[in-house]
Amino acid sequence: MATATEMGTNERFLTEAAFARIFEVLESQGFTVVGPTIDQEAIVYDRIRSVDDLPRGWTDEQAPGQYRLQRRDDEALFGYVVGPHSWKRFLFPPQATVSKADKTETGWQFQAVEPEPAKFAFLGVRACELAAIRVQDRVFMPGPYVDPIYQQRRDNALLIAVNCTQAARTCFCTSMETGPKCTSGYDLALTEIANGFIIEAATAEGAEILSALESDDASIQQRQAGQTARQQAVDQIERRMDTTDIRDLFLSNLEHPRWDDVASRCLSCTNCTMVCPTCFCSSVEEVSDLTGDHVERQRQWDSCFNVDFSYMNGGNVRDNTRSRYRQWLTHKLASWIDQFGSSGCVGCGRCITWCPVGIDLTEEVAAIRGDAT
Amino acid sequence: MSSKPTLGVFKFASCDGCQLSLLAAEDHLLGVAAEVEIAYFLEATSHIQPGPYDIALIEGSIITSHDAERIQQIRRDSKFLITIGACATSGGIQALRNWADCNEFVRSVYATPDYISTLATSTAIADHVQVDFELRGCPINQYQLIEVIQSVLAGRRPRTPVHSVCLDCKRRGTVCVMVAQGTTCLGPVTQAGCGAICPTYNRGCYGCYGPAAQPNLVSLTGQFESSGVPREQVVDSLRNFNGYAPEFRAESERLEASRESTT
Amino acid sequence: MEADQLRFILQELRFSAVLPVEGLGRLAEESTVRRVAAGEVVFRDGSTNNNLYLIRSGRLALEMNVPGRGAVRILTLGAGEMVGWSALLGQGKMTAGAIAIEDSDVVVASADRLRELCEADRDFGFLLMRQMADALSKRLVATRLQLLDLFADAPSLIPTQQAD
Amino acid sequence: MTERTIKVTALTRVEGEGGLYIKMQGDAVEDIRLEIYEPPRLFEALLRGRALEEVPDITARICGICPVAYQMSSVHALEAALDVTITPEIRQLRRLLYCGEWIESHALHVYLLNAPDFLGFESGLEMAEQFPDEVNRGLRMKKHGNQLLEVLGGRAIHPINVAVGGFYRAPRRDNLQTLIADFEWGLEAAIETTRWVAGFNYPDFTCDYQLVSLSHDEEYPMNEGRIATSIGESIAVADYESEFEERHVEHSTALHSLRKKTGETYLTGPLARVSLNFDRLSSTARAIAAEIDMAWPCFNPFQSIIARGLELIHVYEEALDIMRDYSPPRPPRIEYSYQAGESCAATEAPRGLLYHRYVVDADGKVGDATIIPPTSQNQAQIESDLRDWVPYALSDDEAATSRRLENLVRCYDPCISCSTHFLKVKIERT
Amino acid sequence: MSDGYASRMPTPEAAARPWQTHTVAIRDVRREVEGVSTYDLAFLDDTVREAYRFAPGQFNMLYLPGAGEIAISVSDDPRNTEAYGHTIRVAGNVTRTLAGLGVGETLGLRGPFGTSWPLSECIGRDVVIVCGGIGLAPLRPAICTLLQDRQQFGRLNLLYGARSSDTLLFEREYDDWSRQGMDVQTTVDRSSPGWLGNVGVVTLLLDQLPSFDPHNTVLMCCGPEVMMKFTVMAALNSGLSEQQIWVSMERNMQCAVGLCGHCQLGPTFICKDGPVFRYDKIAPFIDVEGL
Repeated sequence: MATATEMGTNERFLTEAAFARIFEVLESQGFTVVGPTIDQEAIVYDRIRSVDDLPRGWTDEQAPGQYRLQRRDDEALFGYVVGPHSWKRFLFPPQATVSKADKTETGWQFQAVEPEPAKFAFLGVRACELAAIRVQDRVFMPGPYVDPIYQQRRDNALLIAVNCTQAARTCFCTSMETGPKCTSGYDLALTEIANGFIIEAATAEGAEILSALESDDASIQQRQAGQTARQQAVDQIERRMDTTDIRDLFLSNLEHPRWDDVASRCLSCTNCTMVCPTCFCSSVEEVSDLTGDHVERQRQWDSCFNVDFSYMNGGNVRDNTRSRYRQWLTHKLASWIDQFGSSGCVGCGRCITWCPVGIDLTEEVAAIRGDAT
Repeated sequence: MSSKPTLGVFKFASCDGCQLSLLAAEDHLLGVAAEVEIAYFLEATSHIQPGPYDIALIEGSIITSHDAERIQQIRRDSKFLITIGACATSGGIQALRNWADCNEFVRSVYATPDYISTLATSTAIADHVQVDFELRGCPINQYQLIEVIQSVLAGRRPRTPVHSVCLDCKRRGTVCVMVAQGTTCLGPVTQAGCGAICPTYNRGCYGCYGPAAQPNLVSLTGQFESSGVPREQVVDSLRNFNGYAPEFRAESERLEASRESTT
Repeated sequence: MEADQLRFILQELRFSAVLPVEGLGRLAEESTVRRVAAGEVVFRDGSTNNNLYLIRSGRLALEMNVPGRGAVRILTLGAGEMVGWSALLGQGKMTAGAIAIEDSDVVVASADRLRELCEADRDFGFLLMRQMADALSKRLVATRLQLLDLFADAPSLIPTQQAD
Repeated sequence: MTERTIKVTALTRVEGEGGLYIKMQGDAVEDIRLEIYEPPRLFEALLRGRALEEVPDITARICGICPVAYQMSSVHALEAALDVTITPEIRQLRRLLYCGEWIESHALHVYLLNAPDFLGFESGLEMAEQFPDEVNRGLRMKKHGNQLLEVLGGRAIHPINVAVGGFYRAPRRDNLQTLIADFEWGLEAAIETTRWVAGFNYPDFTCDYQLVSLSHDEEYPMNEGRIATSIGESIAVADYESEFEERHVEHSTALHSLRKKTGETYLTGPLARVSLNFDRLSSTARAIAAEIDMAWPCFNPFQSIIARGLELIHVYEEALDIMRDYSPPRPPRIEYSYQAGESCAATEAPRGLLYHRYVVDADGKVGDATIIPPTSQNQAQIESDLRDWVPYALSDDEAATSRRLENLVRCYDPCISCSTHFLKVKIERT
Repeated sequence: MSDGYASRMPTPEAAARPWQTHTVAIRDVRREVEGVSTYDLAFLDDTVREAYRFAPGQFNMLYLPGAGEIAISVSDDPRNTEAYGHTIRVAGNVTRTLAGLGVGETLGLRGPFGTSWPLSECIGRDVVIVCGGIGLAPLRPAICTLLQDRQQFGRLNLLYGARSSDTLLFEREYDDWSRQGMDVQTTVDRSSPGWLGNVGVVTLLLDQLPSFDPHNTVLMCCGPEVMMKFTVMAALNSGLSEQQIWVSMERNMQCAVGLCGHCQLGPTFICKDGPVFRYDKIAPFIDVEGL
């Protein structure tokens, strides 16, 4: 659906009141609206039903290993950056039944479980997250085999992007060339300014939603306000990652001493992979009743940081944290390029913020680059 | 006479909670009873059958010399011996005595300490006999228990994950309490199995399932200390229900030793 | 057998093929070809032996004596391979026994004479010893791989299940 | 005169492990002991020096059957020491949590442990073959208790959500609403349970009990109140240790709880609670009590199972009331600051009165702890009742004698795991 | 002809439903050696059976509900279309459960997946097959095909190493293979009394292989990773290039279609880029410990 091509400067202005109607418009079209809301001391993505569910007047302060909600001095609805959740939660659910087996008189009968119909409208997708969705699209959909659950959800999803107007200390989308401005991949894009939003539609579906809302052509001042707000995010980004020849850098430094160094800090707890919007590893578990005659296969998120992730023939291929961290970072930044034609990293900074001990991949990259062999 | 495999449930120093997990598996209880012959399970039945037992579930730790002898007999009587819970697997909360003066402990609780016959340490079953499988948790998870019984019956390896609690938090959508609230949480080094309940209920994990596979305790306790948690509290956080599990124990003793050497 | 004929034979064997023609000629002068029948012992484990053998055809087996198990076959060797290196390196006492497992032709060279040759012509000696080292390193790697027992069963996944 | 000893080496269908030793001289009971194998875990000692926040987690581990009781008594005692007053909403939520434990514990005892005695089975599982509907009903009720514990406490055994000051996180309203339909069914099941157990054959056997339980002006006792006795006293919990005492009795090596001033034994638990608080039972419980037509107070220990039935009705009804009106308490936990202090609290565990006392220091560390569980308080009474019961139980059939003796012990639902104060007894082997 | 050697691509229906498993029944069980048996599996559904084709080297996911799923290479002659042999060593949960099943019982099968042996590349060239232990099983379909179209290929050599003489797989077929024009040499790690064959690792057989043209040879290798590594070293020493060497790799394969991430080795997914690789594609990664 979101085959966004730039539709030029078709910018319109929505008052906040007009924007508030988007929930009924979306719901009337059968969309389940998912967006930012406050829960458990963070801005998470969950089902939302009205503007009242949005984190009005809140922002997030982020640093390696630290995230805190903070009051803003205004009433902005999207005045935060990114939280612990990502949209993969909804496109690639953490748990899903993929097949069922039943023992009958004639033997086992198998049935692949058809994905449940789901039609999501994602509200508040950031530029780095649009990039992450593009990355996962390349993982799950180009074939020959496709992931039916992802594809069903992706095909039916409406993406309402929101341009960042500020950056967290952990952001580095500019290094990964994924943001902060939303340039493609969305149906609608918003920029929050005083009293309302600059909005533009990039697809017919987006235009249809927009037309159901009361909007005006954006004035020059309003456009400038939007431009200024977006520039503020660019200006705030401090963190950098040098991606020059990064594929070869990593694949020729598989024995770099830095891997031992990071392994002494890394907890191998899986948090970075879980919050990463592109990590896609999963495993399948057998769930059976006591008779063993009805068995479901449940796919769930897994992580290359798990000891038994690489289990083979009675042993684990990657049996220490050094090899597991190396696998993750090398895959994310280097071998991903061989596999899917792009980096697996979109510069959202989640893995930095949500690492309990604050390991910062940009520092690790710099260290490896610093005395590369 | 039934040819079903026999099951024995044996209790040592413990709270009863782990064997209660079997009775708490209401939906599966009658199913389990249909698959195995319950040959020894004092809490559930007055029907007592002598060994040998095909499967023995052992709850509790060893804190008396009588128990140290009793477990030997049970081992001889049992084909497949499974420890259930933190007490049996790592000595339990009562293993706190292992770092203390046990006589002083006894005196403080009992007016007539002479009547008390106890060992100075609380030790895991595996310190006394060979254990075929250890099921972690304080208490154990009833679904894992059913899985273990099922897999032993089927002759396969039980699927009980060894990964950290963090993974389960994230699958559930629980926000990290350590990062978002600065709460001390053992989740990153604790084995999953509980369903990541503590962080989901807004508090830090306190390690009911013992150390995860290859835990990096030094890094985590360093993080606790650098965020201002006093060392004494870090040591206490490791010394609870699985305090005597080797990895937790080594780290709490390391912290204590380095405190002594620096002060 | 003519020395020339022997030289041609040596030129075709992998072990000696790379040696210079002149050196080969001298080696040929010190060598004879011998037929060993299947089952015939070339030398015994622990015995003193003063010959280096190059297999021209057929197969030899190396065996070690293990009390209670008898002669255990460690390795079989075919055309082009060398046997009896400890004679050349001066020890004389054999670390394993060699037995023909099929009718074989071997080139036999006196280890003492070969050593003298090497002393007299250090360039030739270097090349011969390099071949020796190469052959021994291959054998060492092969032994290590045997040691790894790569085809053994994977460890049982049920932890220490009691015998039933 | 012939000497005879009766030994039940392993009491079954009780929580924890213990035995029974009786020595007869002719028809006279010379010695009688409830023997406890439970090894001493020394909880009170290992609590010292721990942060007070850990106390509800650690004391829960005293007993896997009634962890909530330990959590409740400990947080109330600690809150008193810290001068923390919880909100009525938190108080309600704690009552609801306790309801979950009562349902779980009573359903377990009634169906799996005690009813098989009356119907002649060795276990609830065996009983299930002839009484599948009843056992499944019991299991389903037990599951309700566990579900409530899971929603409120995170898990059924050793819940993790109980904090000094309240709860770490309050459940959402819809988390509880989804349980209501099940609990409505459960209330009916509890009524059926009571009717069913009321129809059992009970021995004509009464004891001269002094009944002891908490009592509260406005509600059926659970989390707070004064201590009432059947001799008309009303004792403040703070005076517990001056009125009740754990004492060595010469003929026994176990600590017995007795009335301090008179040295009398006393009974705590459902029979005492219902007897002393009949008027505070829910309307349905009272109506069913009237329907089954038995007199309260009741002094027949075998009829404890009926008291449990009535309490099941009560807690189902109360849980439904709380759930229907529930909205999450804000905040779920009251803030406090540390101060040195000492205080105590008692709550009603499913098995009876559970008393805790703590000394805490200005750094929030436990200085001293005293924990007196209900079964420890009942032990002297159990031995005394056994003495009276022996003439009824005695027969030439050794196994039958043992079984009948065990039946009586089981009526108290003794929880030997809670053996903070039981002693290891050297078993006389003659 | 060469066309017929290519890997099978999934049908559009299969591609859209990677988790669809088909019921197969065990038609025959042959004990090969201790702990290793071949299971002939036949589809119950005619439509599925008619559509199913595999190329030598490809694998199927065999599924035993409750126990789990495991990747197993087909060890059968590709011309068979009624039932497909899978040669399995008891090693884990799934294989142990399978070992408890008998003829007539059913299980699940998804597949075929992965790449196949480069048989088209072999046309007009000498072929050396080096394998160890159970590693002969994935090559058996290739051997069948090479012998079936014998005239297409140059000299055929099979060098096979096993732990001991009683663990040599498919031993009853060696004579047939020899008769059909393949030189079969075996060697064992542990000799036993009465064994007159070779003793020593299989790489030594490669060293002793009578003259072959290194420039016109394809080498295919399957066995434990360490064995393959040393085989490749020996082959490179003999003058072969990395582009002439093909190996079949093993990793923890779960989804079999490149979606679950488990079987990565450097930039490759063993399940979809392999299991059969031209050596140069994985050479930089195979030696890195813990990659």
